[in-house]
Amino acid sequence: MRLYKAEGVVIRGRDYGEADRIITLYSRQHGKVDAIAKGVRKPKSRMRGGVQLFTFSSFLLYPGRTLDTVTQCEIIEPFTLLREDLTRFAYASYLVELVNSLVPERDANEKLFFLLLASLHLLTREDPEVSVRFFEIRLLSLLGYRPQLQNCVQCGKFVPDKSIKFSVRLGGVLCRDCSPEDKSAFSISKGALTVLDQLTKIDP
Amino acid sequence: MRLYKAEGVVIRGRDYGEADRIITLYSRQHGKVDAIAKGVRKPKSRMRGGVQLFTFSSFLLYPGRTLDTVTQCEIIEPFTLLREDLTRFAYASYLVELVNSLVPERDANEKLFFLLLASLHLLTREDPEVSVRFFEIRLLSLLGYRPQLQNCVQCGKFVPDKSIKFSVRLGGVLCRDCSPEDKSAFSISKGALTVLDQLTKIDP
Amino acid sequence: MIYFADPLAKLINELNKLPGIGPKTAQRLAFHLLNSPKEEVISLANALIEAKEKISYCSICSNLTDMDPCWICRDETRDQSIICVVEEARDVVALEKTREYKGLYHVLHGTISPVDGIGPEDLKIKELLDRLRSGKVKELVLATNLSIEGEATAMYLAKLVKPLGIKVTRIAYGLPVGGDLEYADEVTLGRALEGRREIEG
Amino acid sequence: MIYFADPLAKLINELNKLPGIGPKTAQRLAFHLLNSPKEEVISLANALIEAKEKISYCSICSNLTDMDPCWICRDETRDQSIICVVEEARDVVALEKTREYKGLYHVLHGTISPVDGIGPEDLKIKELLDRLRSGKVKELVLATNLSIEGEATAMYLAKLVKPLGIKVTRIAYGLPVGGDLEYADEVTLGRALEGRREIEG
Amino acid sequence: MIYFADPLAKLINELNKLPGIGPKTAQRLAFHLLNSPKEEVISLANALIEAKEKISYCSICSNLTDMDPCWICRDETRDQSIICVVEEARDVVALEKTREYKGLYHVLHGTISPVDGIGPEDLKIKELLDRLRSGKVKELVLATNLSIEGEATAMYLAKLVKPLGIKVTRIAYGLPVGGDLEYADEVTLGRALEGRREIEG
Amino acid sequence: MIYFADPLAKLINELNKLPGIGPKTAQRLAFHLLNSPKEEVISLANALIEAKEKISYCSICSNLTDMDPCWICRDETRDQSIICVVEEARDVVALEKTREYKGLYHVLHGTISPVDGIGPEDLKIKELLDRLRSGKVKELVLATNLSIEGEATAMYLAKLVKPLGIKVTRIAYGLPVGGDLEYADEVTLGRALEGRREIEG
Ligand SMILES: [Zn+2]
Ligand SMILES: [Zn+2]
Ligand SMILES: [Zn+2]
Ligand SMILES: [Zn+2]
Ligand SMILES: [Zn+2]
Ligand SMILES: [Zn+2]
Repeated sequence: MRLYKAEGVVIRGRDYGEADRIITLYSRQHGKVDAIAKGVRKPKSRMRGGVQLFTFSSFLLYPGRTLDTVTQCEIIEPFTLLREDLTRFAYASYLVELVNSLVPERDANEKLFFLLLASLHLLTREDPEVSVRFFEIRLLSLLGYRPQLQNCVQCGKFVPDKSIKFSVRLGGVLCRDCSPEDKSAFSISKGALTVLDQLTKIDP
Repeated sequence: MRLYKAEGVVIRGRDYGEADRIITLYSRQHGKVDAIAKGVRKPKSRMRGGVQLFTFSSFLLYPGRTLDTVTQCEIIEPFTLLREDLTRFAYASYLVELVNSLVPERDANEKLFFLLLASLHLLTREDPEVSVRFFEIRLLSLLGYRPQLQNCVQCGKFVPDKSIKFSVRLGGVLCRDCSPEDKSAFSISKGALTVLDQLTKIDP
Repeated sequence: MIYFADPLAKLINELNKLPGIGPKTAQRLAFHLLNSPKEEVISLANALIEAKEKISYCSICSNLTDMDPCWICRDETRDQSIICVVEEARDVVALEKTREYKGLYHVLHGTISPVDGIGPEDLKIKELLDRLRSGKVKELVLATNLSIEGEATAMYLAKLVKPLGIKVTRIAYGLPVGGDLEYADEVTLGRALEGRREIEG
Repeated sequence: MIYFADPLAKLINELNKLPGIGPKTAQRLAFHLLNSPKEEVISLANALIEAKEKISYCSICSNLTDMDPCWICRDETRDQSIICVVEEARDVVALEKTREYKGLYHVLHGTISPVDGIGPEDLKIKELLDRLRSGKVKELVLATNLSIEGEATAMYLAKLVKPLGIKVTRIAYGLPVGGDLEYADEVTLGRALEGRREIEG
Repeated sequence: MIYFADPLAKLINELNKLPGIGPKTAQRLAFHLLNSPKEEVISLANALIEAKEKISYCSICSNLTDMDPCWICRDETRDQSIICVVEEARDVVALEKTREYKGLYHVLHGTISPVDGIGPEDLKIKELLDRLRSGKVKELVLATNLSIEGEATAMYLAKLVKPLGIKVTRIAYGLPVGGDLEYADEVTLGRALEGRREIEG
Repeated sequence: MIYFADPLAKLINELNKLPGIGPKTAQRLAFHLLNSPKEEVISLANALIEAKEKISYCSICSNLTDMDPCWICRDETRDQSIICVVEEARDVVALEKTREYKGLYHVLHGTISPVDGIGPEDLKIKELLDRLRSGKVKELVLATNLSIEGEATAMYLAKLVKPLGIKVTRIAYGLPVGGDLEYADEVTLGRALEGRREIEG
């Protein structure tokens, strides 16, 4: 029953109850953590700014049975530009979605944490697509992950351009017929797939 | 928006929401304060013991628009015997009800506060009825209060033994016909009235 | 309420009457329901009416039930010699979930509270005494909450029942599972110390 | 749920589906309703069904209404040259309560959110563009929430609408009434500083 | 406090005097410190004394500083024509963190508050007026809190300074980053609407 | 931290190391201390150093004390035949506040925790066994927390001590003062029922 500290990036957020927000942070010390930030949708909440999506903040948390509670938080880096540019917003969404999909709970990985931070920084300065590719190649090698990117991981059929789903859990692409095998599979473009394919073949 | 401290006796408590409790404390520094103590009906709540009725505790409160929030509390004196003896429980209920009825919000009165404390102490040691009479006489003179105790304060009619209501707001007893004049008037016995009458005539 | 269509204003008002549901929550729930499929809303409305129509108090124990006597009072495999007294019907659920208690229950639907003007005559106490006079009951377990009102109620019942020669017990005070001494209030800790039990074998 | 009578278990389950209502609260609400007068329960059930039957989306602005067009779209005293875009119907209520806005509204029922798989085609954007092509509208106020999704949605709309020659505005970032600088996050404070306004006479 | 060794009781008492630190937290912190390495405790004690000895008020702006004038007043790259007035030194930190403001500051160390018996003469207002008479300042930004007292202080200053021909501005009211319209109070929302700004290309 | 003068930044950093004190609170406390009279800050700093210098572990019971043996171990009016084992020194305070326990104590300074790499040899267990071999002790009260680690530690100690012929007891599980049955977890409630006690006279 002790408060603990964590520095992390908010990678997911969902409104809950009366002015509360359930967030997922990817932290340096504890990996992926789900927490509730109470009353933060109210204008006078002291914690509001620090729990915004993509914000890198310092948190003080109280452990709970299902969800931890954010008792204090302070912005370390707000990555403001990600709020002001639609393209960067979209790519940042993709980055955090990848982290959220590929990483299990409470599994700290300091290299991945710093990679996410570095990529978000890059995203606010460099060409967005280059930043994302940088993240992808590093991420995949960090996780020792070699996904199957051309044929359906379920039935083996070659997957054409449209209606491609990528299943993190099954480790590759799913064709249209097999996509019900993983409800959490997300859509991905052939272009992104091509780049992913090339990235996983490059040694870091 | 600052936390503040208060030492007070819990004079009222009501269950609210999910495991929360709304309490009224009569405090030394701030008088009567309504506050919410969250999750205190759960066994592992750290604040549970300190928010029990009749408990004298030290509180750390956060001001709110309608209700303040108890953020920390610690028992100073639990007055345990008041939980273990029905007669003392009944008399203690009467004492705090009197305070709650006669005192406006946020109106600090250190003499009254110490009188309540002294009377609760007395109640755990001395004859219960004597303690309550002691409290009544002191209370009334502290508040500069001279209630009308024999005739209905509304219509002037003499009030017989049964169905007597005492109206703090109107300053005296109400007969059965007039009792709808004050919904918050409480029942009181002729015996208690007789003693009250004698008490208000005695100079402190 | 000129900001809401009439049916919406009415729904918000009804929801706001529920305990622990403030105006903001009532509003959010109302909007949520309006954005939900019609079948779900009808399902909730029907559940409300059906529960109210089919459920009443058990004539023996006052538990909430859709058949009388309730399924607990009917269960002949239960220990008929022990009755556990609780404040509310939901406390029966809490005790049943422990899967440890095999006796019968009696629900009071409240506690003695002078401050709130609730006396013994407002509770299901007469009904309890009638049950106890049957002669079958050997033990009465007082499982009212450990609030001061629950305590007063337990003490009042103990005084009433002791003369009947029935063993009267009270659920144990103590530290909860997972509890820290540091955060226990002194009264609880004192009782936990007083009620300490020898470790066998 | 062998601990509850069937109708009660069903009611608890239905209540538990509501947002922000966990199992404990669902249970407490259910027990509360069973201890309430029958008329009150029926009143709530009827309010639910009536609201669902009588309320739908305004064909013009998508606001929730029991008449079509809604009372705002019908109100000819309102400024027809300005439309305020919000995320949800409840935001219309919030803005109406300020009693300062006299224009029209358009409700999107959501925000663009790649993470949740919500794109522009899932919102009432086509309908908004149709309204804007009427030629009467001079200003579009973007009043989506100041969350990152609300921002993205506002920016998307601005890009779409600017080419139509309509003035596009965004509600002001700033410190809330009663707000302390100390507790404002740096982004909000930066915007409050940037948007500072001269004090007249 | 007969439960603690004297030095421990004294430490708990000192910690309990700190704002927002109640008896429980004071106790937990004290025990934590006693179980910490001696060097860490000495380090904290030294930091306390050193900060108090080395830090005082800047003779120009009243900010807390360990050199006089403070590092902001010394910084010649800053815009000398604009002064931002705040209530407390920590507000300077909040504004500096935005990395957007490049002017100078003036700290009042409080607000005008009749209820608490604080008048203009108790604040660093005379010092501010002296600075303004230098002739270099073109704009005074009033960044006191948006509380009643902060507003009163801002208005008082505006009245005093306007006659000097200096532009007086006030930080913007509005919705904060992440704020929902639904939860904004009416005044804040009204101000956000009133202060809406056009979105450029 | 370029926003604060060095001594202030250092103080904030030191405060931030304290458990339960986040960056915001550390900042607020630091500013509060800088606005406090010098004597108060010196008083706190001295209390810190003095407590650390004067307080150490009792050579008999390991309690935190400024004299050795501690005031409890010296107190000959205490019952020498009973020892209460706790995890931390602050637990001694909690038990003393009940004013019900009149025996002696032994502080372990931790619990057996394989996950954290803490074994029996890391705790003050050898010292406890030495005390028990004196022959005077008749009862050992195990008052470690009711957490998994506290339970494991209690059971380990029971196994070790039972062979010495000393009565070993465990503080009672049960519902705490003010606790509601409804919110008690099943295990706690089951234990409260199991440990129910007869009400006398
Ligand atoms: Zn396939
Ligand atoms: Zn009358
Ligand atoms: Zn029954
Ligand atoms: Zn409409
Ligand atoms: Zn300066
Ligand atoms: Zn000792």
